[in-house]
Amino acid sequence: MTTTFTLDAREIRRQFPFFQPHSEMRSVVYLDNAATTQKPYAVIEAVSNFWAHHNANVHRGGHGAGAKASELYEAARARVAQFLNAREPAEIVFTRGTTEAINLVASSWGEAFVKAGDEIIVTEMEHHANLLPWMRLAEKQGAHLKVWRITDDGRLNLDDLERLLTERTRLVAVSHISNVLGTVNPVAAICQRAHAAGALCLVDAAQSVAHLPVDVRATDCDFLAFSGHKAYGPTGIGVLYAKRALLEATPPYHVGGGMVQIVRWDRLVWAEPPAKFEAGTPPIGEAVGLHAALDFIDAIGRDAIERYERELTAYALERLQEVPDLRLHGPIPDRAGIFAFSLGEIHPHDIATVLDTRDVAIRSGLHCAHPLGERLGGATARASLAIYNDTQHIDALIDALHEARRIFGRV
Amino acid sequence: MTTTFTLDAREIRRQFPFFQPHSEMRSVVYLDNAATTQKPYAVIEAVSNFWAHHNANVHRGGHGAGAKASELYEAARARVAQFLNAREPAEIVFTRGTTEAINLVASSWGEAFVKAGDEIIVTEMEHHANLLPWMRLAEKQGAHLKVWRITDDGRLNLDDLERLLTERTRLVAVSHISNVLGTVNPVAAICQRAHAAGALCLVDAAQSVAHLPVDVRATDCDFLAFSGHKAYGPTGIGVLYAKRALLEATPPYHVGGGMVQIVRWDRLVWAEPPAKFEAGTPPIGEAVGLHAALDFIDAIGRDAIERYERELTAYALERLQEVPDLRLHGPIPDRAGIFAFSLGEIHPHDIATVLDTRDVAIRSGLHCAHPLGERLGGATARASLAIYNDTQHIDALIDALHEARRIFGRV
Amino acid sequence: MTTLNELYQEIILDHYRQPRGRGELEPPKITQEGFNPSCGDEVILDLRARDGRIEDIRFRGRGCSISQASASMLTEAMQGKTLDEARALIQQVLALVKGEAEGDLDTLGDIAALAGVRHFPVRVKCATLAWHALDEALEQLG
Amino acid sequence: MTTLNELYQEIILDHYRQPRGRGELEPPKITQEGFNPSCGDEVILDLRARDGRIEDIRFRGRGCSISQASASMLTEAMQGKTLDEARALIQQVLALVKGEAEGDLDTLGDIAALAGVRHFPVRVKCATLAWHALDEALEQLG
Ligand SMILES: Cc1ncc(COP(=O)(O)O)c(C=O)c1O
Ligand SMILES: Cc1ncc(COP(=O)(O)O)c(C=O)c1O
Repeated sequence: MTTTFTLDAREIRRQFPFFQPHSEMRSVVYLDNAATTQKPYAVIEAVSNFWAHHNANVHRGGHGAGAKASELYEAARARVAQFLNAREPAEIVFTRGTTEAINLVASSWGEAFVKAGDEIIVTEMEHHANLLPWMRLAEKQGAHLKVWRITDDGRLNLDDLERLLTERTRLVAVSHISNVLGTVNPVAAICQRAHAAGALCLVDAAQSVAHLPVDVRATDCDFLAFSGHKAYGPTGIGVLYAKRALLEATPPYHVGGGMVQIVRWDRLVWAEPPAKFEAGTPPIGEAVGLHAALDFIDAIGRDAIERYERELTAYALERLQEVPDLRLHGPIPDRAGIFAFSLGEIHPHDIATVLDTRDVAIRSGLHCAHPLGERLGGATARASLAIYNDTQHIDALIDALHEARRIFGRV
Repeated sequence: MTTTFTLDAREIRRQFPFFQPHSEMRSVVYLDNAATTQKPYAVIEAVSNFWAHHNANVHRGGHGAGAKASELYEAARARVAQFLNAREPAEIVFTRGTTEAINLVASSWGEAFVKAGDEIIVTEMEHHANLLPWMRLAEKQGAHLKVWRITDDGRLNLDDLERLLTERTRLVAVSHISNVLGTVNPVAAICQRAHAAGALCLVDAAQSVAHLPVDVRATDCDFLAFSGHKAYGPTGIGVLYAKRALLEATPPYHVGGGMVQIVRWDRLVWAEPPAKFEAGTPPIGEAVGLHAALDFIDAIGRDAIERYERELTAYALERLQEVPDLRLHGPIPDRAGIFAFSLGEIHPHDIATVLDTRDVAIRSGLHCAHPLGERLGGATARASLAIYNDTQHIDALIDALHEARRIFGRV
Repeated sequence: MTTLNELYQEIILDHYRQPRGRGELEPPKITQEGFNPSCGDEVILDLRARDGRIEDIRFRGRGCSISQASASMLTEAMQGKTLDEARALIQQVLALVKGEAEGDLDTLGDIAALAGVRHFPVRVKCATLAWHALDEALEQLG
Repeated sequence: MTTLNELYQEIILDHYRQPRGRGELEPPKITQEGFNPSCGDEVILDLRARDGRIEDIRFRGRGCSISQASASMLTEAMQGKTLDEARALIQQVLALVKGEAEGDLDTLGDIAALAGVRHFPVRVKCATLAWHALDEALEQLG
């Protein structure tokens, strides 16, 4: 097979300690990037450097070290705003991750603006993070949760959305890229339909920000969430983007220090967004790490990343189709580098274990998307790509899958 | 003045990059430890090392790297349980910090168990983190917030508590150490009175865990919260301790992946605690860092830390009293190493700035405790100690205070 | 023997392919479900006890080779055991798969093959699923 | 001049000790509060405008030397200014304290002393408190 690749992943791997000769992990073919990505030196060092030289708490002035820490923290916010093409840094709220960001919206915006009889639309392919908050909200408020079903090849059909939208629809919650099927959803078109019906749209970008350009203004989404750790950054930090007016209208989530202007026993005045949503000491070191991660991504270029991962995805699709009895879920060929599959009657857990003994790290199970799992007939094995993977990794995966078939041949 | 000290802080400082000759901060006399502490090498390296060599997501099996990350994450939980003398690791929930931990209790436990007409008692010295969640809960549920006033020397009087407690009291929320007054509250006695009245007790240990032994069983508190970053650990992680039965009875807080067993469109079954309260990817690297921070603390020994900081506090009290027009808030002499004060008519902000130009880092303002600030007559300057401080630091503080008096002499 | 062969011993694959004790019991019975949410493994035990003995025991479910083979071995081993013997065996198996086994493995018969799991921390939950379920079922018996 | 002396210039301390324009106005007036929650600094402006000019302006409040001196200078400088002149001056002062000042400082009079704040990022909020409050008050005037 002759494919030409527009990027040399070996160059990229040099930037990661995980892949270095002295690493305990050097031999691991890491194909579990949808769960979390590895971290480049630049991110690890930015965080260490912050702890060693600039550590202080933010915002509660008094000394130069605190001013420096605040500056770094706000610079990270400005960087995220620029990365997403938000209108201003005040549209960026730091959270622990995608899950907390969506919980914030469902609790604070949802309980204020979703009433009994209103409707919320979620897709059948959502991760629990973009599902459970809406299920709970619907139950609490007496609203209706409507499920936008997927097609048999794992896509969303916009005509189906038209049929679901009514004047009672308040929000459409949809993932940009499915963490199981690899489907890339047409989020701009979805936002446009939602808006036409008078509803808002929340985009779960956990699986997309590190893999293709995400532009909140072009998409015109109302809310967007992602996690640092799936975008080459540390755990403990994520982002909620929301349009300024929505943040102003939404009541606070956590309450405590830093998000309030006046506290009297009989009177509370909240701070302006984004501070209003950031009670307590924020993830400062983590914000610095996320800043470095976004710099890492943009140094390669998101167009270049998208292009290379598309090439590698094409290669992987071709090679996966060589494996007898392999059933791949999700659309073909137009999709992101996330491959959930089953292999004959071999249980995904057994596949993952065989692969693990051959140092190929994939994941098996329901991938925190149980309703989708039911639709697909249960657990699946999942391999997922990042910018440091290459054809060798795919080849190792394919070899290991053949090995699994040999061991379980008679099953 | 001749005081003997039982510990050599220079030895401790060697363990911190912040204090090294090559550090940009080496000349800073860091006395803002109540806001956040500096981080020892051991913590910074544990976190870097995790990112470089063991990074993977937890709990959602499939490969060896994931198993190792899960093991480290759960080992951190077990370490916290041991540190607090909890009965079992399942009583430890990881949060982003104290603020989130208390919000969790107020929202999830509070909305389930506090009804209209019930009462919650908070003290007048609470940080917003242990105040606003209860104010909001009381308003939401139609419950009464009762304020346990402080005495003029900044203490809590147990007889006053007796007068406030009724059979409608559901919870007493109290800080172990005040972040302004330095008062060390008798939390075991408070829990005992609360229990006698049929109420629960939540202890905000943000200012105590790094400074004296904290034992949840001896205290018999029902909930306890603290933050990693005030205990030599990273930001982005904190702890909620709660008695097992309470965690079982309390509904989940954030909802999403990892905290649920079964998700069908018509049926949800939550996971057992602590997983039930840890939706989404947890702060994994941060948990590893917190583990190292607790090891750092216990390597010195919490009794030794308490003793040394008491000695240094005595020295500081004596020297502060030498400064003309200095008015110190809080109890004397029996208190922790947190000193909020005013200096004649010089505004605390101006004090902090003068000190900052002499590289003495303190904080000024209301310290996220506005009601207490009102009681004290407005903003104060605050210096706060940690284990790496010594008499030289106190001396530098005193010299700088004299300088502030010179500059503002005629005010 | 590579660790992989040690995990997937012929005897395990045999129990997986031809499970013993698969099925349901008629009431009276105790039913206990074991569930692993991250991978969807499921084992449902049906159990009838009389005079302090396990009179009959069956399993249903779906899942990986380890969880299903382990359940199969369990039903085979537990037939006719006293409740005390059953409890002791559960403890022995839990120790075995965690690599903490002591004493004589020979008495375990087929079950000894589960020892291969000890090299695979992520699979311990699979191997113990049925045994934990039985443990809970026995608690209902008091 | 050390940076500290530059911050606490005699002229600043003088405005702090003997504030000009302290007080309240009788209605009709516009009142605007400026508040810095972290330190408790507070400035309340009372403003009367007529025919596109600031006819009178006073301040109350409490806070640090910088916030109070800055408010004092503001009231002095704003008396009789047209609304457009006022807006322009606000922008000039905001730039000054952030160290982005351009052009001729001499026209600023006492206010030029606020330039010392540019070395103290944590104090910029203090210096700008009154000016931001006036900016909001002017918005009410349209
Ligand atoms: C007594 C007390 N409680 C709670 C907090 C809040 O902690 P965090 O900001 O880490 O959530 C603090 C620190 O600011 C504190 O001093
Ligand atoms: C599509 C999607 N949404 C949300 C999440 C949750 O992200 P986190 O666990 O970082 O909160 C994930 C990752 O697990 C995901 O893949």
